[in-house]
Amino acid sequence: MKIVVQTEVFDLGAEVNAMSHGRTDIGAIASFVGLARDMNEGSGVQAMTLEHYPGMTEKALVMLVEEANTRWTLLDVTLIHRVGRLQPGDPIVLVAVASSHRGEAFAACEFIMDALKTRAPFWKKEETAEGERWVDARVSDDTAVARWEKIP
Amino acid sequence: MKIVVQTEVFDLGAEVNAMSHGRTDIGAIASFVGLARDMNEGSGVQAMTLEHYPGMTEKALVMLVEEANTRWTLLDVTLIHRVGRLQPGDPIVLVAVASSHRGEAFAACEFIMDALKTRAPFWKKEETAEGERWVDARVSDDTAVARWEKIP
Amino acid sequence: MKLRVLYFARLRERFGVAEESVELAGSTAADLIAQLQARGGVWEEELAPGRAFRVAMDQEIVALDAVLYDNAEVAIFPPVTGG
Amino acid sequence: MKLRVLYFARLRERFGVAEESVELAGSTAADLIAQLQARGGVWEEELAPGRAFRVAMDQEIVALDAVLYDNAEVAIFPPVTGG
Repeated sequence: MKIVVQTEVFDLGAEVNAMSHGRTDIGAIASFVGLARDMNEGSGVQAMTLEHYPGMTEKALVMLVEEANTRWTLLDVTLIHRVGRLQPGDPIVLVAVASSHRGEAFAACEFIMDALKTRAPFWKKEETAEGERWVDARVSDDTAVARWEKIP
Repeated sequence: MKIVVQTEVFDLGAEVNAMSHGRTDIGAIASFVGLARDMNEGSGVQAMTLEHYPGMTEKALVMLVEEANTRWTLLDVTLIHRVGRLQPGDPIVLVAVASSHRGEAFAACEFIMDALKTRAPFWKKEETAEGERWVDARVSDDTAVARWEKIP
Repeated sequence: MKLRVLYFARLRERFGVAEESVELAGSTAADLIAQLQARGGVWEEELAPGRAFRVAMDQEIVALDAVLYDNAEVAIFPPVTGG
Repeated sequence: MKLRVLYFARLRERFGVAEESVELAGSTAADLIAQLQARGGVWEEELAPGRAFRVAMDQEIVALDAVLYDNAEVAIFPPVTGG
């Protein structure tokens, strides 16, 4: 398990290779990269700054991953979230989940992303032509994470 | 859209970077790598050979990806499937899906993998200590792909 | 009609042939299967009712009642196991 | 009791403070919010009933009826928007 908050860019290929290197029991690695877009809520975004709550962030991310580990049989999880100033096109977050079977890898990867969106203390501030604005929490993120409550 | 059947190994990082390079409209890239495992159905696998039906394979893969494109709003899809002889730990298949939003990227990526397992003409032959054996189709793969029938 | 018939994977190995030209008396995929089964031996065994195999015409999976045409490419293979 | 109170993101900017020491008369997170609201101005506005903010104690989200303790680290911030 690797959980990191960093300002530097990450390397999806290197992270996924590190998970599977020297192992022959992994059948599936589902991964996700979230990127900064140039549009949000209908207006142009020139850059964004990600703020977080050091200490709580790491705790919250560990809890999410541990919850995923209790729900599914996983072989490894890597979660990297960037903070600081990012440009459109820059990668923000990486989640990679290794398992014997693809169904569990996909479910856990999507669960971690959905849970992260509502439970990990990160905040985005966007720079637009009209000035800076803090991004509001999305109802769709609450809906996305609520789906997982129904799973036994 | 990039769809390839090849014997060579692929590079997840390079493929995903190629999808997002120079673009600022992609918010999410969900990807999947399937790897050859050293165990299947309870016995050790020393190597495997993947056979396919040249011509039909490419057609079937294009159809799967086009179906995904009609179901979800996608920005790009890369699908690479290897054939030939592979060792445990070797990557077999890569699916990467770019979209503005993560829900669509995840759904389309998992759909393509599930559909590929039952609709694309690939066959695996495993080498075990007891000799060679063709892998039988899994009921769980039929179940996995059948889930997508229910989506409107 | 004359068909180009391909076999893959386990069926290719069991039949000992990857591709052949078949002169079909009937008109459907089921007729072709029946004609191949009539060869006896592994053909009769592997293509028996209840055995899991797939038929593709022009590189698309078809049902057994599919109507074939002259010079069609027909393939017979086990359920797929890729990915 | 004495609390270390942290503010993040939009609330940090609006309040103009990232961290402060607060002497709390009451005992719960709701008491703390009420005491901060009583400062008036942006405090009253941002922490008004119905406004969306979260309270964490010792780096875990808590409900407003959570009982605080001396020297606890309490954080008040907007709903999160990471990922």
